[in-house]
Amino acid sequence: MAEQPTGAPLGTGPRTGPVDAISVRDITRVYGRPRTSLRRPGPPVHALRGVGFDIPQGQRFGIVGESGCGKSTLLRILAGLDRPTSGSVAIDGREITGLRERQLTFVRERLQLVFQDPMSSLDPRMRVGDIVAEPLVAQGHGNRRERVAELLEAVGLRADAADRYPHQFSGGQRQRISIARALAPRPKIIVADEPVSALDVSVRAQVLNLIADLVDELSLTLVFVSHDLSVVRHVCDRVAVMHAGRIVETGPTGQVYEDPRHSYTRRLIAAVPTLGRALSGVSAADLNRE
Amino acid sequence: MSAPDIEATGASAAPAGRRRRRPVTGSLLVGGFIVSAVIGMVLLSFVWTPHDPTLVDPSVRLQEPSAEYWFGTDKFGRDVFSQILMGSRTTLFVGFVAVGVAALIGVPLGIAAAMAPRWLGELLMRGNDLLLAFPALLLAIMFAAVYGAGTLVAMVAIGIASIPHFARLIRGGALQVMRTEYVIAARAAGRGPFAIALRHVLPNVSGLVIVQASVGFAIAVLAEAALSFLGFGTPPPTPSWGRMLQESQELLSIAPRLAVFPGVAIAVAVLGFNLLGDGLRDRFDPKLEDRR
Amino acid sequence: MTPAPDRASAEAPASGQGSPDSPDDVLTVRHLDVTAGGRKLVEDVGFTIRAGERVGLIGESGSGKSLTALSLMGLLPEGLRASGSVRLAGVGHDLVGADEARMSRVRGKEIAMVFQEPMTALNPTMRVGRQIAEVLLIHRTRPDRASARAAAVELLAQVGLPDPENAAHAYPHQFSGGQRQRVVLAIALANDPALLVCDEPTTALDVTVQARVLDLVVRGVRDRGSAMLFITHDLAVVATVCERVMVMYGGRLVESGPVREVFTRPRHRYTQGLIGASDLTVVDDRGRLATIRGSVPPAGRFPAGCVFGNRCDHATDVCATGPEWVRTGPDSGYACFHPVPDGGAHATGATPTNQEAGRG
Amino acid sequence: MIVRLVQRIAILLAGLAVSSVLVFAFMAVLPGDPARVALGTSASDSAVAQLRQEFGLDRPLVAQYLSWVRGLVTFDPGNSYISHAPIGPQLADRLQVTLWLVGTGMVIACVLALPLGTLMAVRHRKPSGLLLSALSQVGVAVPAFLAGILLITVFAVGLGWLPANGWTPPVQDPVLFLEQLVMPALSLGIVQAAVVTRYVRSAVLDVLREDYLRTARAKGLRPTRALLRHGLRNAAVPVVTVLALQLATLLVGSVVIERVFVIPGLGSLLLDSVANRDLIVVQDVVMIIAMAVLLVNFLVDMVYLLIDPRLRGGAS
Amino acid sequence: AGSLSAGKSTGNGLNIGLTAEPANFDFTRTDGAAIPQALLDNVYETLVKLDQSGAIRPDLATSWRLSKDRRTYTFHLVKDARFSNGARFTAEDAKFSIERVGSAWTVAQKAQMDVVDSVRAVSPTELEVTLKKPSNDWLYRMTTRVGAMFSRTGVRKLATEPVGTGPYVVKNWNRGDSITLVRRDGYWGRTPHFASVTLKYFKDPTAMNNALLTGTINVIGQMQSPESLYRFQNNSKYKVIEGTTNGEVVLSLNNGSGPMRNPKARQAVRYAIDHKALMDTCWAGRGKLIGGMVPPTDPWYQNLTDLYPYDRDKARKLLEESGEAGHTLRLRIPTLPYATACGTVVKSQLEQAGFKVEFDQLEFPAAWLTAVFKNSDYDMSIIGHVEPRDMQTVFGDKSYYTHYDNPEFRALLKKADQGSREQQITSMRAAARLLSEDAAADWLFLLPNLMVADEDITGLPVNSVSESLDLTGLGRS
Ligand SMILES: Nc1ncnc2c1ncn2[C@@H]1O[C@H](COP(=O)(O)OP(=O)(O)OP(=O)(O)O)[C@@H](O)[C@H]1O
Ligand SMILES: Nc1ncnc2c1ncn2[C@@H]1O[C@H](COP(=O)(O)OP(=O)(O)OP(=O)(O)O)[C@@H](O)[C@H]1O
Ligand SMILES: [Mg+2]
Ligand SMILES: [Mg+2]
Repeated sequence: MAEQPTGAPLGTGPRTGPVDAISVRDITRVYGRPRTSLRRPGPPVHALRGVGFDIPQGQRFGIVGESGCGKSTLLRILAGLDRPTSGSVAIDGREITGLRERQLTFVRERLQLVFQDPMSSLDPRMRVGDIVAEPLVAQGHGNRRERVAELLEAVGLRADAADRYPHQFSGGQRQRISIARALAPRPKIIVADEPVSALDVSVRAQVLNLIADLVDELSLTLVFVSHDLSVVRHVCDRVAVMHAGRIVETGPTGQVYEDPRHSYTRRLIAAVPTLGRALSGVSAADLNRE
Repeated sequence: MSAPDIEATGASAAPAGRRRRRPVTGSLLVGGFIVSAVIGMVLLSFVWTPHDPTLVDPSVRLQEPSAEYWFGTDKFGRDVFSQILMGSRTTLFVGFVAVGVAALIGVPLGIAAAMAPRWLGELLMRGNDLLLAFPALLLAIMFAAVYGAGTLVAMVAIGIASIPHFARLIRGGALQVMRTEYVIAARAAGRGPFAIALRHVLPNVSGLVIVQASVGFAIAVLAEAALSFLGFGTPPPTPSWGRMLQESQELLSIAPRLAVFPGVAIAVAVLGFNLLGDGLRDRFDPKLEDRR
Repeated sequence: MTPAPDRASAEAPASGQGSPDSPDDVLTVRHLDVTAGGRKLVEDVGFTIRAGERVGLIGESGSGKSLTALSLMGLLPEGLRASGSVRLAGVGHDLVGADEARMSRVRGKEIAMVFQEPMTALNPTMRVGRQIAEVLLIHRTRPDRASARAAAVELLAQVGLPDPENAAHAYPHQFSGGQRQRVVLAIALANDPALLVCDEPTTALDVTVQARVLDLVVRGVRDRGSAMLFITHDLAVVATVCERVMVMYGGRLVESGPVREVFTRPRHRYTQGLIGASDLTVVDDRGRLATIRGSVPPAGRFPAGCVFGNRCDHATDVCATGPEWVRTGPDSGYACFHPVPDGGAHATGATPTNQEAGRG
Repeated sequence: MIVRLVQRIAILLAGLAVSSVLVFAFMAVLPGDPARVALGTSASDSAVAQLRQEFGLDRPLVAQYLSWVRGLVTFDPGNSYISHAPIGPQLADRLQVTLWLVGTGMVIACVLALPLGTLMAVRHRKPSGLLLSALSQVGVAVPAFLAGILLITVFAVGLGWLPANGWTPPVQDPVLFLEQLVMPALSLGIVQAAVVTRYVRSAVLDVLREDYLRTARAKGLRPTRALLRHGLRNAAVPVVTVLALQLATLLVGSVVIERVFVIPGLGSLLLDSVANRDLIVVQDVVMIIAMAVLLVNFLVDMVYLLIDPRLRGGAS
Repeated sequence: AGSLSAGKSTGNGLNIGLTAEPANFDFTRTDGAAIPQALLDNVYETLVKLDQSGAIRPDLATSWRLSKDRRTYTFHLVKDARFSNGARFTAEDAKFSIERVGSAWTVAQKAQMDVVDSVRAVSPTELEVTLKKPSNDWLYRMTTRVGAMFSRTGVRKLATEPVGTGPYVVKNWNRGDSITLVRRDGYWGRTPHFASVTLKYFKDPTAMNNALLTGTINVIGQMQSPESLYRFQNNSKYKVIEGTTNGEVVLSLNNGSGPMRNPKARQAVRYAIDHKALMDTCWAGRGKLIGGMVPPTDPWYQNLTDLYPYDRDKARKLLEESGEAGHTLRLRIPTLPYATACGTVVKSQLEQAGFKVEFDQLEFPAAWLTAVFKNSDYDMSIIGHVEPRDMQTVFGDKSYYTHYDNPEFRALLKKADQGSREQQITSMRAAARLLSEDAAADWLFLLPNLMVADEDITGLPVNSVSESLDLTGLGRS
């Protein structure tokens, strides 16, 4: 951590557009804990400690880090679903911190989420059509049935899937539904929290292809969170490595991967087993060796 | 009618044991049957009873069961079978009032406590737990003292006493629902808290509500019997199984049937609601239950 | 890897279920079926593991890996029944159908298991020291409580928990997931089992923690000379940890062989697809990853014949009948009518007579 | 641990305070003037007014509330409006009777329910388990007073083995005490057993599905031993919860049994006092019950801490 | 049925089962029949006492004399009576007791002493009481609770520690369960047979029956479930006693307001009820049909049942004529066994005669007293008026809850009180008839004195004529 100053935006590359899709300035998020001692208040959890970055329009931005490092917290703040303890977030140049729920409509229209668990991210009691249409209903758009059919087609499902319930679909199909829902209000930014971690490899490839296609076609800005470096490497242009609530390293994916500068990044990359390295004789002990 | 790849991933595409609908169990069948029978009796009592169940006829008092009087008559010469039929109304009414009060207050309370900020939710639940300090019968007796003995009063009291059970259970379920990603997705889609409560939370805790309701029904029927026994329940001459049982006592050794019919009716109805509750519990996700 | 005696024999009807026991074989599984009601969830699985050998079992979710592992332990969930034969060296009876009394003497002593979920596998209300000591006391491998306790602390040190003395006094909830998995591993290794079964022991862990746990597992079994069956869906992990790998799909073994061979020159079309889909570095000209079309059907909805038939690009009518197991080496083989061509090193396809036998 | 204890005590005290206000407020709206009831049918208004003054009913409500609470806190709740006797000893007597009854009933219930419920869970697919299950279902469906009436009819009136009703304090005549305790305690106990059995069953069933039980078996423990050593303690939390809730319900619920068996317990004191508008006694009885329930809840919280180490560290 | 030695009082004890438990021991300030039932004649004594035939006999007064102007009574008192606190009973105590009624009592009965002008203790054994006007009723009232003799030094804690001259003292009160009376030494009169008597209280009639059947009690003082008498009647181990009481079960009508103000409607009610059938169904045919407010044990009793014979058609017609047919009558019943049972029958019979009846139950005593008795918020109710000679109380005061207002009736009562014995009897008869003709209420039946006891218990009174359950005459054969 000593290698990177915290708080300052780490994005250093040339800006591609006049306004960044997402601009994060020095956010912290502290969760209170119930007290365990009579004398002292409960120890606070610093889920984010001075995180900052900018994501230009159209970029595919990856965030990697291990469990509990604050990735989901960060995403919730980006989406205006949680408030930072300090710091600020701007979406398309508009400040969202401190806004009330009602004033966040532009975020809801511009930014949508895709989640990890294909099981719990779809309401089991709603028809797929209603699920996909939910953002449309909430934002008061009309012409829903057609749009739903269009969206389902776009993610490779048949239009009559709208009348079924989520449990009637496989994990990969569910993740497609999730993506269709995210695309419904024609957002410019998609934020995906571990969208393929729960999927089998074969399905993972299908979903990753789909995401890549859609991002290209619709020229979306993508924020992609994963604990799996190789997935991020495949999907993203830039990556930020998070550790214990901080961003310890950021840069173009290839560069971070090939030439990690922070010791944590190095350790992370070393620990990832890959087929190629394994076949060339890298053992479990080697993975563990820092 | 649909794409083969969708067809292929049928009902059990979900990982085993997660949200698999279980088959209809024996309890569900038997419970459902008994409860339908009680409802059937109620409906029947509106169109037909063999005799007027409140008609006192001293000339036919304490008749043994016969073709005319299927279950015999009581000491007032009233037809026992007709009273049992009419009494089912009280039973159902009792359940509806008690469960209705408990659910109408307890369910929104539980959902609100789950969706409110943590401290408020805790406060609501603490207040709710305080209600536990006033057991059903205690409330019923106190209510009867204030508003006079009566089925409605007693059952409102039972209902109020059942609120904490509903609220606790529903809050537990709602908390789990609130933690799911589809709720976060709904928020991100721009849904307000009210819409989320109505469209996501309520449907997903409805299983719990139904289970608790059927158990609440059973409890209410038993409570009505106990209150009638103490003289705080349904006032005469409205037939009620609980009061029939109480009235039968003095004739227990010469006309035990007067106790047997309402006693069995109560037990069977309670059994039915309990079984239904058990069966439904098996069908709905049992893991949603809050473990304090 | 120990050299294997010749296993080619007429009495191996399918899936390469090998020859009679060799002195080196720790585990011999033959014709293992697991059924639920009328549905076959695992069908006709057979393999052997030799002493000190680390064998991987891979396959997508729902392919029957866990059920296979649980039937070795005799711990199938209620309502599921295993049939066939599972024999463990040094145990005088078949593990399939053995009663609880006999199985309880085997479990934890001869054969031990590490489960997937470290968060729930430990009793939350018992100190971890006692939970480890218990397995020693059950099998009387330590004479008394005190020595069992000391051994427990020793084991905690071996799996790399810092401050093992205090750790033994702690409750499971006071540990992180990786630490808990190490406690589970300590329990499994306590009695130096002949066979360690690991069912996705690191799936729930972070990569750095995974690396540490994998290292411990490998060292643990190597130090004890135990054999290991390692279940995972992560091809890279199995390649790192194991010498031999078996690929499972739809409740059947579809291919097996040495890791290098299977992963560099897969024969079964499913194995090929799996390797292709998991390699994120290779994309086609449009930048797309290789995929297997469709998705894994739910249990009982696999096509008759070749279970992979409905997703295979090479499937033909013949795939509606069950493909014969084709042995390609002492430890390798596959079950496919249209295997990936392989420089002609082994015979491809199955002879008609084999097919006849396979349907018996 | 200490924090949790302090928290719980604070909650207990707050609960008691709020309940006392609730109880008092409720009593204040109860119709029926205690003075008029005491003086009866045609007492003159002036006599009634005089008695009201004597009872202190003419003071402002806040003053009445405070003096009531003071009485409670100093364990000297004063004299009854109606019987003019000191309330304290009477409450103590009645509470003692009810505690004997409910306590014995609960013990009977536990002795029956814990093993039976466990057995039902372990054998939940075998005929014996199903049979037990069915029996418990029927048991739950029988009102306790009906069980009492049946017991009396058979064992007292029919066979003459036991007295039909009545109550004798144990110090006065231990044998008679036991004879008279048997049937009421059984009526409560059997029905409670049926209820508790069901909870034990579902708690044990839940535990049986837990991963750590599989771990225990993988260690080489036989299923029964695994359940005993690893399962029961974990199943105890929901069971203890239910026992506490039942205990609370029974404190009042036993009033029906008290009626059937002519036992002067807390419940019948409540009924009598309500009927006589002996408001201060009603208030005290209700408050005692509320206190008992809150106290039991508090104790149960403490028991949780003993059972489940996860709760001890504050948050997890 | 077997019997247990356990509950059976061995030796010289007796257990009696009763229904209503006293709220305390102070009948000077607490209403209700339960306290005098337990204490009068047993703990407290009166100067004069009623015998079974209803005649007034000596008690603490050995004899008495009435002056010519019928206003002054001179009582000669027993010499050697002592209170249970040791104090001697003298004329001063008697004077104190009588005067105290006016000064310290609060219950309604205190009015019965209003007629006393002055009391004088002539000597320790001679007492002179002067009335404001002649009153036949006064001497009779001296046999009831207002005539009870208190010690000048023993009235501080009447509610908990009664002090009287009677043969028994209260030894123990196990509230909610029983009161134990024990015989005391040094009683001036004849020593009663039982050394100790326990009055056990049962809310539930069936429980009381079971208690007798299993030997927990020896006597059922008041049978509340006559239907179950069959359990004892053909059993040689028990004796059943059936007599009369002062308890008229009255279907009270609100003469003051509502539809029952209309005499025709009231008459219609009386015609509509088949009293025989009613008594048969709700009280197992036990009791007596009297048709008026006077029980057979009073000297001016007459059978008035034929004034309004059961005639449903006539009832229907009268109801039509009255113009009240459209009204719904509120029948508000206290939660008492006989009232509930009778209410059920009354409702059914009235409805068959074309009435609209709405039935509701009020918790007794509190709710009923407030709603019906105090606020007169009712049209009809059913209550047993168990006080002796209560025609005057119930119907002689128009502000009473029946709101019966008839000057002619009041004049007759006055005449009866002040006249000679013959005048008293004729006037009372006339008054009772007038009341019944007016249909001021309907008298459903007279509660029977139903007692069941172990076969060897003797001395049980056939008729219950006084307020007390007199234990002094009981014995065991
Ligand atoms: N509501 C909350 N209250 C208290 N602490 C919280 C809360 N949410 C998250 N935390 C803590 O904040 C830290 C970051 O959590 P977060 O969920 O953002 O991690 P993550 O990187 O998404 O992890 P994972 O990969 O496991 O999802 C964790 O230590 C977590 O325990
Ligand atoms: N108790 C059970 N009853 C019925 N079917 C079951 C049961 N347990 C598992 N199955 C089914 O058996 C099949 C194989 O399950 P198994 O758990 O062995 O798969 P797996 O390969 O271990 O998958 P994963 O990678 O998800 O653990 C699945 O389709 C599952 O639905
Ligand atoms: Mg996360
Ligand atoms: Mg598995």
